[in-house]
Amino acid sequence: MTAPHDAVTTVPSPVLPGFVVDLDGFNGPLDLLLHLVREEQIDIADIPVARIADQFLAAIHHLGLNQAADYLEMAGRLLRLKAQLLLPRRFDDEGWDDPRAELVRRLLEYQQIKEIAIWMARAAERRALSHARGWLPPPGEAPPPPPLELDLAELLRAVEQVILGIPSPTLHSVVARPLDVEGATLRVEALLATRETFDWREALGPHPTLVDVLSTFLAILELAKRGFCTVSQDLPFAAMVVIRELVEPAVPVA
Amino acid sequence: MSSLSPLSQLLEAALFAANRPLTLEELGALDTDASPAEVRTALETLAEHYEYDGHAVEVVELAGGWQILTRAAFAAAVERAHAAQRTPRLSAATYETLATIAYRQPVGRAEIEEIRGVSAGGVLRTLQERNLIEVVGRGEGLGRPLLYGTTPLFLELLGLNDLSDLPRAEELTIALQPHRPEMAEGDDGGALASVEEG
Amino acid sequence: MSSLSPLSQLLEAALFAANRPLTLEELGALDTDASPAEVRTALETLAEHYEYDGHAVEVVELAGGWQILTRAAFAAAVERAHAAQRTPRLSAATYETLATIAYRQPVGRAEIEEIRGVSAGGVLRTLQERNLIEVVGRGEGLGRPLLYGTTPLFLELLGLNDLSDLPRAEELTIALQPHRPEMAEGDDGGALASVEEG
Repeated sequence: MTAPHDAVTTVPSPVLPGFVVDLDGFNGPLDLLLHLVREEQIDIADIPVARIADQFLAAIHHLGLNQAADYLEMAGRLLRLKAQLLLPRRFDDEGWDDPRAELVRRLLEYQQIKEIAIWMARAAERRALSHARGWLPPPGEAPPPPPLELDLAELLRAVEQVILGIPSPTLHSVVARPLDVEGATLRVEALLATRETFDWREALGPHPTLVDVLSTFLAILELAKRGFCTVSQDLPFAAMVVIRELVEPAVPVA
Repeated sequence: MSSLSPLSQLLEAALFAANRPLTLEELGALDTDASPAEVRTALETLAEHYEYDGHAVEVVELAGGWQILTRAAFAAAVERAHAAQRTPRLSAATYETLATIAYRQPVGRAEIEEIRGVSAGGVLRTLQERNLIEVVGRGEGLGRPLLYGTTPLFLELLGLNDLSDLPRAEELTIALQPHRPEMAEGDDGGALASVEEG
Repeated sequence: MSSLSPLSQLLEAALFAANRPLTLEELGALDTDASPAEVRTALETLAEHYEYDGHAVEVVELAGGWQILTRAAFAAAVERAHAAQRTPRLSAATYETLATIAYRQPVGRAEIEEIRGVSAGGVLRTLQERNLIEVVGRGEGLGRPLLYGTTPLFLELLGLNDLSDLPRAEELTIALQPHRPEMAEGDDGGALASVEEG
């Protein structure tokens, strides 16, 4: 394990004079901010926010990053911080919380992550120098593994476990039962044959399911469209009444 | 026996790391100063080293070139131990993943993990090794993920004729909760509601 | 040096037949009569054999298991002969995400993004596909977010035996300002503590 001290100093510095920096050189707004702080030789615990905020804005403008949400969010934070620091405060204000504290904490934390990342990259590079066994001969005549036991009841219990484990109603798809419009049409037609008018719910059959309701509704609409019946409602949201239409020429018109 | 020569070491490293048998020509590229005869001698020295010390592997020349192989006697022992390690029963986690695939197939790893809330890589490998699931295609979207489905062996072990013999999703809640028969009266909404409770 | 014991031979055969580290448990299954201590001793004897004979491969303890690998000194030769390719390097952004997960696990996407200051969706998917991280559970709170942790393959990638081989927080240099070390040390504690809690 190498001492990580040299790690930080050898961070590839993508910086050219001014703000001309390598576009790919930054892994996010914290990285850019950290770079500016380092570049300006600023004490991280006492960041001149106004100056750094202006530089940050100029930098993202220059880098064409002023459309990137991550960078814009940081720019917004910095400007808010800048405004906060412009507010007057009393000299004897001992309970003053430095509004920069959060930013400082995040920068230090991020710097630490960066350092670990560099350490990891080096470790991986060392490891990559050793090669694992490459060619594996095809397995020989191994005895067959013991026969597998699979149990339907256990599988179904597992299904329930899975369903219970789903945190939110993400499982919307229930196996669809096909609508039985044809059967519903037969029921409605049977009623129309004997009754001049009836409540549509009578055509639902015993113990109607949602599928039955939808099927019957569609059947009635289809029959109405074909002119076999009309549908009326006495009041808004009242139950539909189905009324037989006399379309058959055989039926005598009074 | 003396230590391995630098050339023998080079050959050993290459033979070990290569994903295929290496020809004399390829091995010769390791040290362009060495003649084919020297390479062959170094290979034979390497083979002797493995022989002399009673190693479980040997350096052999086969049709395709040179390779390091596990000696047959030990290969069988390794295979046997590997097979014995497999238990005839699946773990609960494996069952749950299998259930997810059975009902959602074709289904990708990401969706399985989203549903189960845990990583599925190892379990998927196990299920594939046991020939209970197989890759049935690739999904749309980023990286075109592999999609999994159940195999004929899965049906065979459960004694099912085809997948439609699995209880339907809306029957399942009923089947799993026989003490709540009123659920059966409800329509699809019943199954849906119980899912949403979860 | 004496010949290898039958147990060492079995272990050697198994390690040669695998291209990943094998755990002590897996190796123990080769000879159920051998105690874990005996297995470990046999592994160490095997490692000594390879050391003593000047082999180009070595027996190493890695990622919670044992594996035979070529020695680093022969990397260039192996690659020159195109016997094997070096694993492609990961990007800095990828390592930063890995570092965050390694030190904070189990950790959700939101926290990773907060620490790195950028969105992490793409990198997380890539790391999952490469099996370097995995979903290890669900967090509390809205939507019960997926929590990520590192895999054994992550340890393999870095050549570590376990997570404790990662640099400890106090080994890191936090100082941004070399000319004001006392400042850095003070702040060090805070930031480090937060990592250690994770």
